[in-house]
Amino acid sequence: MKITQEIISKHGLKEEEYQKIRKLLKREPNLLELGIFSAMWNEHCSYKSSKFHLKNLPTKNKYVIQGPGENAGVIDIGDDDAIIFKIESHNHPSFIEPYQGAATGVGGILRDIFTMGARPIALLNSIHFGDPKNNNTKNLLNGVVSGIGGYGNCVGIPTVGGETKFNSTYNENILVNAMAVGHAKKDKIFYSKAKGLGKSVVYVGSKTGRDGIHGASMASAEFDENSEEKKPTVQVGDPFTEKLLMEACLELMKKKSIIAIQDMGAAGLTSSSVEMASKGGLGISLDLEKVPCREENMTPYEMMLSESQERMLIILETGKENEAQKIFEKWDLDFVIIGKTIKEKNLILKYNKTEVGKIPIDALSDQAPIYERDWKKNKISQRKIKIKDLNKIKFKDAFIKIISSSNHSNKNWVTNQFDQMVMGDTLQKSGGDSAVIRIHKKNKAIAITVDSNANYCKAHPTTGGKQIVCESWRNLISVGSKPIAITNCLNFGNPENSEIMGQFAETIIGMKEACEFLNYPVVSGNVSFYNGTNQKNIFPTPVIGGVGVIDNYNNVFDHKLKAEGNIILVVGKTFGHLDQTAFLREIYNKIEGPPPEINLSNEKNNGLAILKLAKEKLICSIHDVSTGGIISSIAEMSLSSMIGVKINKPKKLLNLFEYFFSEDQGRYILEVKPNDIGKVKQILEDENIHHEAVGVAQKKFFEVENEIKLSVEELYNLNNKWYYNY
Amino acid sequence: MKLSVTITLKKDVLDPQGKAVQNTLQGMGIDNLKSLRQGKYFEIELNESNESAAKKKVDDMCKMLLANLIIENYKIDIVK
Amino acid sequence: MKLSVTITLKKDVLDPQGKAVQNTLQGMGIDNLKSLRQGKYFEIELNESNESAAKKKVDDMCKMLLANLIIENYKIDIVK
Amino acid sequence: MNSTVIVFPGSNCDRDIAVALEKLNFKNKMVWHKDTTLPKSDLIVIPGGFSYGDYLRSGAMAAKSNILKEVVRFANNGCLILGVCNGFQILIEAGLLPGALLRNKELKFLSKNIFVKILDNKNKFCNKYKKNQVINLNIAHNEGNFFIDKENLKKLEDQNLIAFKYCDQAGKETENSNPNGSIKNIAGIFNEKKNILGMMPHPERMIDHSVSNEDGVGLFLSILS
Ligand SMILES: Nc1ncnc2c1ncn2[C@@H]1O[C@H](COP(=O)(O)OP(=O)(O)O)[C@@H](O)[C@H]1O
Ligand SMILES: [Mg+2]
Repeated sequence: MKITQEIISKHGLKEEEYQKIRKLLKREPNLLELGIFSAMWNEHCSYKSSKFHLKNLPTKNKYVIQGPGENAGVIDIGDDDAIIFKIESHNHPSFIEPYQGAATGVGGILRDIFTMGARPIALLNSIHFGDPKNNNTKNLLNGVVSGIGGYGNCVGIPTVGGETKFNSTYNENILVNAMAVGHAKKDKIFYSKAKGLGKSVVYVGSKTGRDGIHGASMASAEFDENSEEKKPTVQVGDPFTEKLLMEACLELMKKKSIIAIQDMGAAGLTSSSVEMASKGGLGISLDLEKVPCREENMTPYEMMLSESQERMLIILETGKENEAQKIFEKWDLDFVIIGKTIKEKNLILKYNKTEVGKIPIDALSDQAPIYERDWKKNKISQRKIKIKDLNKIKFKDAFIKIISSSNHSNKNWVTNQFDQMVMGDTLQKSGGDSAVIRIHKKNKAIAITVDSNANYCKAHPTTGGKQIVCESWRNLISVGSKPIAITNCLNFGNPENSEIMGQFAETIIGMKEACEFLNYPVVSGNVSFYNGTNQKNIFPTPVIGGVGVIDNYNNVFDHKLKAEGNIILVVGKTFGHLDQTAFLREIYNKIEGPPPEINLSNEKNNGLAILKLAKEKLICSIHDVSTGGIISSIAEMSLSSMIGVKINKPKKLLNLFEYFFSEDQGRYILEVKPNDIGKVKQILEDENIHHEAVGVAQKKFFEVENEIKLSVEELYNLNNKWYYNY
Repeated sequence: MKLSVTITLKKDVLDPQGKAVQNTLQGMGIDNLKSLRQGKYFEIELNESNESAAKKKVDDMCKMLLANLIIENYKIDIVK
Repeated sequence: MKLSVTITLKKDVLDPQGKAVQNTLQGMGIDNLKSLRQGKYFEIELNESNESAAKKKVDDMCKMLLANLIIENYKIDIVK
Repeated sequence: MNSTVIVFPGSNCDRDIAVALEKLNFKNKMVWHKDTTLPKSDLIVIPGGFSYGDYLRSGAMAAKSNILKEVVRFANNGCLILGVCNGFQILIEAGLLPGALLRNKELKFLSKNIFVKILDNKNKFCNKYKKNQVINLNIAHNEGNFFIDKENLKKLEDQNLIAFKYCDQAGKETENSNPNGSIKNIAGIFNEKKNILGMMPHPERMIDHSVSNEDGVGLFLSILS
């Protein structure tokens, strides 16, 4: 078939890119080769627009065993234990078919984890939908939530945390990010680097069908009116097979027979074989007629580009084939040797003994284009909104409106669809600041959280980038854990637009600064561009997945109030920053102005002081202050325990609204026993940390002096009804 | 009037259920089974005596809710 | 030979799925809907050219696995 | 006491139940579904999960496995059989317990802590609980909506074969406290000889204070006594 202009553009390649392919091959590619280039050079696999910026992120501290560049990041949590984790997006497929899109997103991230030898121990997600009033939001919400649950529940990994947000910026492009966390022995980690010549390349798992052919390209193409046509490429997940594949792989990993292993994710057989060969500095030859196929008459093109799920590629030590095959037979899975490693650094594809494609590995990986795209600096808005310029509203009404809004309502409707307890080590489920998972049969635990704030990032990407890293850090501190490292999923619009590229570049600048200051490096991640329709791009939405360590699981903290009479303390200074807050959005529908500033040294100082107080057991519960301000945080503490609080008006100059609804950063709420308050204050003063007592836990009523008096039950109902009435 | 809707997966769409059922049946000794695909079936009773109006109504239901047109096909019949 | 199996819930067995679907459709404004029951559908290809042998085979499959005879009925047809 | 946990492809609470059994000093063995014989056992547990992906009908395919024939043989000899969640579904599909487990009334997977009431404590599984005691257990299922025809329901009631009913914290069997729409709030039942118990809630998830509570311990202690 002659490669025409139309075929080239259908493959999402630019003319210059095609010319580069011709140069690298020193000839015209055939259709199969063109398809392979398009898959590998695609934004999703090549990171061609993001690499230039990503390399600036810090990726090391003394705990990091493996940073970015492998299927997932690995950290050392002491003894012989390692934690392996990563987050990934499945935005476009989920918009087209919410159940299957979300389900296969979970499946994909699980494979990234167990490919490396880890047993997955927790799943989290970050899901963003359009305005609830938007036509298909409800349908998307239903589908995505049940898809996430459907997959994770079946495989038997607890889904323990995440975030669910609504914002009209996602009306035509929802976000579905899934994070998986696994546990492995430090000396039993598996990588994707091939080694040795003439080794068997083995295909295991499900059969290959015509699923998602061009899915990798789809994931990076903007939606337009024609996206309807791309629909049949939707992949269907099979969590049952995933469970079998996981058990079979983990069983094989106990033997000494795997040289390299790689899941077939985006661009399936193509990217997995190229990646292993490229890392190993060798070539791979495949006999495509051996690929287990689900449908009749599948072509080499379809086999190489299929994105059928639940498949893996393994390079085995010579002589271990039989032993390995037995394991996969036990689990009723296909096991086929489809090729071998070779010395010449090419990807050689044969079909019934005829060579149908031959591409230098380098051309697909190292030689893939990298773009330093133009980017524009974002201006920070100087306008600050003053409370006196706003229409008057009753304090109580504002509070109730926020606490019962879609974004601040209790998420039980969502999390009750997830099995949170399977595996028996969930110490803290979703609902708190971080999920806490015990390391099986050990004393230690890990804390995990997923965070984003698109509104802040839109208002000023650098500050937003810093803010989410800090928020993640704070959430880990709030359960008493020591933050170790993060993974990130960068959801942005069209990178060919210099404003969007500016958002991306500056977000990274902000993240880098915060990560470095907090010694909180990035060990894995994913970039998702082209989120938006035609010229309408989503707000920049970086999502951070953070992991912390707790040495003794008896020292885990949560945000449930423990006893009446305890003192409620705000730690960190309140300046009254109202721009970009939930208050202005929910009550006045205002979304302009700068985001709250980040002071990294206060952030660190406050966090470390809290950890010190926690260690000395001077506090009963902890909660960080985030969207909705102090009042929302205290209300959440009350709601999770059904213990009331009596809050005093601030004595200082601040306006009531500014004091309670502002979203100044670096703040925490502590619950302290009256007996301990002296010691707590002393420690905070020694560290020069601002703090003030705002109230006392009490029976039954949530109360703000002269402003609000609600029984905790009423509060609970207000906070719980949104999803059920939607 | 009573109608039925039969929903089947489009060609080439993976059918994990059908696959598992097929494997189990084969494991139970059914040998000449070539393929098995699973679908859904609905029986719908309408207060509507006009056949084409009823079919139209059910067609609406399929598009609105019953079928996932991205991966499924459907067929409407009158039940006698 | 290709056969189909349609499985329906017995009359007195509760159909939570059908009920929920019916409620949703009514909530979406479908008004003259009297009842809706959900069932299953299978399309089975056999290496068997004799019609009655094929039917017998599929009947075995239904009894062995496909249908739960305590709560379900089934019907076998030849697909042309 | 010797216990055996049967593992099907797709079982995923097998490790959890093994942890519980070992914690309470059972001598436990895991048996893969393709095995044809069972070790010496006083208790056989069919754990929760998604055997065969819960495809077709939950439990249907596991119920047809060879190992189930062995389980039936052991059951007939008086061995105690406990089916939890998917295990309950399998026991029903295998005909060892009556009724059917349909989709939850809201058609959603439901995972939460619920209350159940012990209806009968004169049996091998519940003798460490008080009659009408209310305990807090966790459920996590898609098809737990117990259904049975009138005649057989009457039999369950007359012969005192209902083990647990969903209720509120005070022990009232209300509609609100019935999470999945089960007929008469039924959460678990016995066979006539009361050596087989099937239940939707997970007792093995309630044996460790740092994770949840210890309301499930009584069940294992009852079996031991
Ligand atoms: N935002 C990011 N920050 C750090 N590392 C990243 C980021 N995005 C991608 N990476 C890393 O780049 C590599 C390739 O990512 P990806 O193509 O998503 O891997 P996979 O094919 O396993 O899904 C991975 O090691 C990933 O961790
Ligand atoms: Mg990967």
